[in-house]
Amino acid sequence: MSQINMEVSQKDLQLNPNLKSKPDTLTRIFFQKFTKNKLAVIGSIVLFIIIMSAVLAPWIAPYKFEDINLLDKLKPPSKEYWLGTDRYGRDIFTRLLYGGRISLLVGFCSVAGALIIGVSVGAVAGYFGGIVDAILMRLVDIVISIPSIFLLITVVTIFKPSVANLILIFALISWTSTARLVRGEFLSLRTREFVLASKTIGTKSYKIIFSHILPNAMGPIIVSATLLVGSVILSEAALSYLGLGIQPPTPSWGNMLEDAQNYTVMLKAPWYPFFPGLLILLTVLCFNFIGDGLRDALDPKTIE
Amino acid sequence: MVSYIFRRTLMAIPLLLGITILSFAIIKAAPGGPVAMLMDPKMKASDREKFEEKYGLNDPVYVQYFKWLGNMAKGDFGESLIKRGTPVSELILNRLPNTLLLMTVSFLLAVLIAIPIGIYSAMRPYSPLDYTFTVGSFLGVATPNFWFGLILIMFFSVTLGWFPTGGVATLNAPFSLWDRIHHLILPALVLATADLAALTRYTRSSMLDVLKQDYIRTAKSKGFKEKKVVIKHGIRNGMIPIITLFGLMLPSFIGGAAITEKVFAWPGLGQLFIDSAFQRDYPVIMALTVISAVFVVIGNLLADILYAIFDPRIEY
Amino acid sequence: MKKPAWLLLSLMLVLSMFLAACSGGGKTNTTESPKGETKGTEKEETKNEGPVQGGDLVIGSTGAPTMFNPLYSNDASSSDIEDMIFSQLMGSDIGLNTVKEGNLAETYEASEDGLEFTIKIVENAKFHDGEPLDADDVVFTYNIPLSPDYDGVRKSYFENIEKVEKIDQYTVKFTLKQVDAQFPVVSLGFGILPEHILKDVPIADLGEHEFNTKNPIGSGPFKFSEWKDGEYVKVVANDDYFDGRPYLDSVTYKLVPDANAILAQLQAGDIDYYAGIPQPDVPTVESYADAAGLRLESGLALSYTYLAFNQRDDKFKDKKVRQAITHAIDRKAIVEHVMAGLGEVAHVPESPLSWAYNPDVPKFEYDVEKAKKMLEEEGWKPGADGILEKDGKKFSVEVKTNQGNKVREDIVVILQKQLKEVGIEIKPQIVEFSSLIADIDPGVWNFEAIVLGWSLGIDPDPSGIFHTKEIEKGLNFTGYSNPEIDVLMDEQLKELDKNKRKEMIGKIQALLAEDQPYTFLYYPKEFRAMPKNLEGYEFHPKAQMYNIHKWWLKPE
Amino acid sequence: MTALLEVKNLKTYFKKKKVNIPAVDGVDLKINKGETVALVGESGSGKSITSLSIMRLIPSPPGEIVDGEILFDGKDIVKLTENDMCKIRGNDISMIFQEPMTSLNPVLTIGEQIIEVLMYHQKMSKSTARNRAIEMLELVGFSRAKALIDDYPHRLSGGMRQRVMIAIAMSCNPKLLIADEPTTALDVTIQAQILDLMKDLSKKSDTSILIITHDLGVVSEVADRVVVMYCGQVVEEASVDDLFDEPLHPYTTGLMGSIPSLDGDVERLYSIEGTVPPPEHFPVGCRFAPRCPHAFDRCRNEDPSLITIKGSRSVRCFLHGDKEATL
Amino acid sequence: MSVTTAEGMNEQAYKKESDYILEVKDLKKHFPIKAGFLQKTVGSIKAVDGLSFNVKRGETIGIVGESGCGKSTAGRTLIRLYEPTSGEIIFKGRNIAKMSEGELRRSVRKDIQMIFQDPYASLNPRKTLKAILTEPMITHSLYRPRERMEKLNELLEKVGFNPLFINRYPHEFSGGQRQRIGIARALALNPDLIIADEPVSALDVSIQAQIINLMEDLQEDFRLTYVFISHDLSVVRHISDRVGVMYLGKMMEFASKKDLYEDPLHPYTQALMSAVPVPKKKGVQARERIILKGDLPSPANPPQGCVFHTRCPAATEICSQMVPEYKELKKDHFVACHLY
Repeated sequence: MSQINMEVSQKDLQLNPNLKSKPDTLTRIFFQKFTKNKLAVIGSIVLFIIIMSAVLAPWIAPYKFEDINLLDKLKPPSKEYWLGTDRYGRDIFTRLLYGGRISLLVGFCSVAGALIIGVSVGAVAGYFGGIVDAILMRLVDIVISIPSIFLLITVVTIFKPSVANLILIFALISWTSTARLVRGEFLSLRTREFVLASKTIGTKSYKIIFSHILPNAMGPIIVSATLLVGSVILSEAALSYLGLGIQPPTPSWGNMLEDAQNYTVMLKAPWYPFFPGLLILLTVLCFNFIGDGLRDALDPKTIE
Repeated sequence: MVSYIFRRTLMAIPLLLGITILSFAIIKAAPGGPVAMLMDPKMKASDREKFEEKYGLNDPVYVQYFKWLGNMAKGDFGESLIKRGTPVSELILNRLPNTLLLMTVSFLLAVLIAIPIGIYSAMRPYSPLDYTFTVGSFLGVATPNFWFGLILIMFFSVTLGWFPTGGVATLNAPFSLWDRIHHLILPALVLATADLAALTRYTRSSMLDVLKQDYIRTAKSKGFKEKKVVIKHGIRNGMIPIITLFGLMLPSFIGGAAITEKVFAWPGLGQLFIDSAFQRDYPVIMALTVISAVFVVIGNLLADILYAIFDPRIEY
Repeated sequence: MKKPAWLLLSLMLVLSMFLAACSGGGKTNTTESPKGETKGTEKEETKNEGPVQGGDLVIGSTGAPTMFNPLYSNDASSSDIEDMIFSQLMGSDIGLNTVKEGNLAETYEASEDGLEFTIKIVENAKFHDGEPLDADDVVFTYNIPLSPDYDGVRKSYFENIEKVEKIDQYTVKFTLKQVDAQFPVVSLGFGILPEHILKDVPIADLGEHEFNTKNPIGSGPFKFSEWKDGEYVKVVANDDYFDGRPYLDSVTYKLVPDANAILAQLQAGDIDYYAGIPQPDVPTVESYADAAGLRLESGLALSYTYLAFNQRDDKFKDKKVRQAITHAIDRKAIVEHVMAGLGEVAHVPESPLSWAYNPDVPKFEYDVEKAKKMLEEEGWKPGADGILEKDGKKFSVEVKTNQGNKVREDIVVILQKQLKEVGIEIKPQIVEFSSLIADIDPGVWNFEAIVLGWSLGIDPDPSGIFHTKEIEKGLNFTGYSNPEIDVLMDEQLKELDKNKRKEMIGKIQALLAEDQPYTFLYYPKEFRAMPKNLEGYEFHPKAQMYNIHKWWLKPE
Repeated sequence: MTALLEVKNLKTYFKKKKVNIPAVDGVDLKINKGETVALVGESGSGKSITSLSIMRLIPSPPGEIVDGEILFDGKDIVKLTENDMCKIRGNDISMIFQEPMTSLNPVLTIGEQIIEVLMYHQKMSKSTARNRAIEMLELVGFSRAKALIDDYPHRLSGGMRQRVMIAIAMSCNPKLLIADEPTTALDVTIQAQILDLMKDLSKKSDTSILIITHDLGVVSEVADRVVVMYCGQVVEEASVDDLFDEPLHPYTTGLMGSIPSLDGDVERLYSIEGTVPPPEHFPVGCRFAPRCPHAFDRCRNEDPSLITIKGSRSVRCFLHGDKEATL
Repeated sequence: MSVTTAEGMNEQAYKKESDYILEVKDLKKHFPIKAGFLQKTVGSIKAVDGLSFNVKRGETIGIVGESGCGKSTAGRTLIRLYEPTSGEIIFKGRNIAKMSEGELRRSVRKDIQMIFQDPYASLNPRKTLKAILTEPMITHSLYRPRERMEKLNELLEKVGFNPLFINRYPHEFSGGQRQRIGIARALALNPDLIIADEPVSALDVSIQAQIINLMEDLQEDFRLTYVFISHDLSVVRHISDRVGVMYLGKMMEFASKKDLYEDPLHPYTQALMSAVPVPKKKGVQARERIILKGDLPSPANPPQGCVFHTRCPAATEICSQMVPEYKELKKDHFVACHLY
């Protein structure tokens, strides 16, 4: 049987020369397109290194992040302290590794939370439309219209700034853009012919949402998520500036940068702010580049 | 058009109500109150109660809200609880011009830099300069304001002495336009860098889209040179999606500059917002959220009007 | 069709420029005449060493004032400016003694029983509008907080006053309800308000009256000139000041909310005088002071920083445990590393500057072994993870402090490190100020331990914080109670003999030190940066503007 | 008759991952003055790329004319500078496109879009140009041209927009009008209007037309001569009568057989097997061979060349080629 | 299996129930236009405005019309993708116009399927062929899992597609191949009626013929009934048994293929036919062409009276005032025109 099939396939291949001999899986197309974007590839590699070193912090770090060595305050980078020390003589390299854990954890988890809220709200609004849509979108408008700095300050005050609460807070504040995006995608996808085809088959609504619409809306959702991770990391830094970020002595890139935003430090130890700043920049940059790459790679239009 | 604006304004009322309810609920849920600021070892609880009673802070929250709403409907934002006796409207009006000036200038700065860059990037995508602009604009977005601001002050103001360290104008000097501009440059620059990236990216992708359109091909087939094609046929079409972004940026007009304002001692509404939130100066906070919401409404309206101006297909 | 879009944008810009220009323009109208230079004088080219008139001094502040009425305002910035605008009956000197010199009181007499005070005021004092200041103004001022309609925050300062009477045009008599040793210090230090302006204002409305913000009129060395919210407050010399015209022509109180930016402004010369330099930054300021034309004056500040324990918590009920914790804390190291060495270790809730300071109290010096032993005696044994345990409960403490105070955050971090040595786990919690205050509110008491500071009054009475009666409604938020001390505290307030009172307060201090309701951490040293050529300056630990009318800028 | 445009061995390649994709691979084409030539083929045959190559509007970097000449009025367009080409585009050669809905700039009035060409190429003043634009609009059949000139394109239907496109294209009296599928997006009744208009205008102004279409009906309606393309090559060229009488290339025959007739019934449509291969997968030998029912070994190995037969027509096929070639 | 012609079916089924598999009676679909203050409904786009026709089992009904005439809306309303505004859709004796979605799913969905115009948009780009083709079977719990694969292979063979490709994604195939997949999906449930909405208009000429031939073959094999919607008069003529001509949401003329094409009665039908350019044939005189003035009026604001009168070369006074009756002029030849 396989022989017959092969024969037919030969002919098919000849008649349809654009058919490749091996089937293209979505993953492979994804990688082909993604790897075309050099910045995205570089971004992924750098981000991978950053994530791995954060994950492996306890094994890589030469010191403990809370180890204070008051005799070695604000030392410049040296053999002993690769990236120098902070105001308590703590090793900056170590704190960066651990800080990455917190910053990335907060970034990822908040965005995951924001996605859960945003996708649910957006999907319901976009798929069902009408009055449900109107009400949900007004809610989104309301949350968007209140200045985020005010929301951050007051909500942090209410919940107290622990890591878990910060994640909750960022999720509560940043779901709106996802909701709008998902709604838009749903609005346009629900009239697409393959969705209509599924309806004529008699497929139920929830199945259409999860099996047909959502997978096709994933591209923009993931892209916006990558951008959101960067902005959450920056928001955490801003909160730290207001003294409401991650609680010391637990390091985060944001509170390290805030700690370094000090006249004395900036005059006498300019390398200190440089490193957390660089990592925030790199991470945000990587996420943005990856987002760009994902946009192209996940766009169903470009698959076709 | 007029009826459209009227309708939109009416439709904004539920939005405004929603915003005030949510803000009121949040700020009341935050522990502490304005009197906490007035802590004094000699102060007695009874004194505090008197104060709270006077300002109705012991009423149930919904009563406070409706009282506030009633006054606001009459155009009365009340008086500050911290700067007692100062009408909230006065506090805000004092600072509104500063905020508007800073935000408008930084916004224009961002627009003036971002749009040409975005257009260039779209015309020569994936060129070395395009990559440079991309990395450069993200650099701006990934640098926290508070840190960038201080760096600029230390370098340009303290070390080089090129710019003032902060404030809106030189103390005790007569008004001079140059002096005001001089004070504006650094904070506007800090704020603009944050918006720059988003604007550049949007312009780029929007222009990329436009340049693929059929009418661009038509314009080329008319024999126009690339520059003329892009300028005359591309830009106006490319700006249409950017207007949405303008609309989205407007909510940040009030609160968005808070940190930059603080670093540059710029007496704007953002700082007032943060201070009031920390001090639980409820009337000020509520007035600012209302103003911010009004800004959003006006911003969206303005965006709609701009849409109509840029895009003749849209009629109201 | 394209034009309107750009027109609209440019219109917006022009409009906002115009609005801003208007507010700027307003400024030029109210400023007397532009004084070009901040330093130096032009008028008198005298070569002798005597004081010289002229100049504007720019004082920096991170806090913004709220209003200028001493009976209602309650923040440091407001009182800085009130100190310049208003004059008061009595004040304190740099040795913290209550004095009448330089103030409105010309003579000051107390009756035998200590219930009546007769004060004669100077006859040449005038308000800034030219009206003379007399007994009517004093009586008027003191009757405000005595009124039941008064809704300000200062009522308790006047609670003990029975009545205030005018004896003659320049003499007033205060009658007290009971003997009060701190009366002259606490109650007579308030600025006198002008009766002729405010007499018709209902007292219930006084807190909101525009006198407080738009047009405060006092009799102090400087006249209110202009307040630009969020920017600066400007005062100009009062030529008719009863103690002589100030040498400075004007003082500009400039607001720079960011603590780091203010140091940059100081270095750039945009600020001449700043009293709030964080101790860790003092070496930095010192390093650029010379180049920026600055000098630093320093002295102990009238305050102390502490670690307070919630004594409703089982862990802290026992004073042995509290003592052990103090033993475990290396306060010298904290001063050394957090404060750049600029402070002194504290043992009692009173400044060494005070006449009532008792250096001879029980001290719990840094001794980890002793701390461990004491804790073990109390039943705290190290668990598997090295953290002490008792009855299955870990010795884990959440230590709160307020957001926005870097030094306190640093202390918590170091405390965590130090207390870990004895097996106590510290969980830092940095809380926004308003909500921290709500946490220590009577009835709430939502904290285990807390790092804060108390700013001290000139009078050494400690009862506001440690008296049992202050638990329910006052500031004894730790719930500390010692009947023996309560009695002593009540008695010392009635003791008019300063030496006897000093002895009683000293005893209280010793008992408090023994009980350790707080771990008293340190007394900070305060540094004030000012122009090198500022003369006539005296360091007063409580008032940064002390005798400002005597300050003058020496021509270079 | 003199040739207005002569395309010789035009090769337009697209570079994709360093591979050259021969979208147009050696096309020869000739258009005489006043003549209407139809370029026929399915999607992927390279007909649009050919027309864009003539306009020098191939998106470059990826696209590039790698070989051949395009002689227009004796000048080789391929060698012109971009500046000189700008003077020809829209003036001597103009073009209309398939999608009238998107080919007009939505934010400019119809008038502006006509006037700008006149001001640019004919150096007219704004008011003269405006008058001329009104004339042009009247010429393409708008009765209320004066009102229409200040309208925006979105107010017009597809047919009206295509007429505006024609007005723009004809405003400078071009020598050659390239119409790329001008009626494909239009309804039949509208298509009839547009085809009539084009015929009419070319007669009046002696403009040569290169019409690109896949619709053989349209071809027979307007063209004098037909060029059939397949896979980037010309496979057959003939006068319109000859072609419909006796298509020579198996592809042309197949194409004609595939179209259901409006007049008569056939039980079953003829259908060509398979699909047009994309340019990166053009087969060796005759490019139609894999789909050709008459293909023999030679077709699969050897590339047939375009040869002239019967004097006026040519075909690229071994079935016809050899007899004539040996002559 | 023998070829069952429409007539043959007709005779057999006549005695039993109704010989029509589908009867459409005065079907209307109006889309509301919202405008003004508070977004009230101020009018409606009368996309389909009183459509009546019937479909016999086994035949192919062609529906032609220019873009915007409502033919696609009609198709989607028939299959209840749009809620009909009014009218009846009687499918196998039951009115499905007002049926609940649940009941539709249980009893009707399986029997009516649709083939869409755009072979690119009608297949979910993120699903393999296997997933696309088994979805209908899974939804209706048809066959056991193993049988599904067999059925699937059978289906693919029927549409001329190599079953080897079932694990590939739609983007790997050309338009013609995708349209085959779309057809296979529609067949997966063994439907009685297939509504084909412009199934070949997005395809190249040579592919178009392949698909038309395939559809004809499948009709025989599966005893299918087609409603074939297209703007292409030649294609409709080729495939249909009876043809309806729509204009602005209304049926202008409805007749057997022969009647309609050889003797079109309605002026619109005549104009439409004359406008189609046809390849020249030797000796055949070019037909006289009727060029219609202007464009299609907006369906939101259709002309009074006969909707075609604004463009009709034969329009008279009455046409602008009265809506012409849709009447059976000859046997099975319906027309809505005042001329008759």
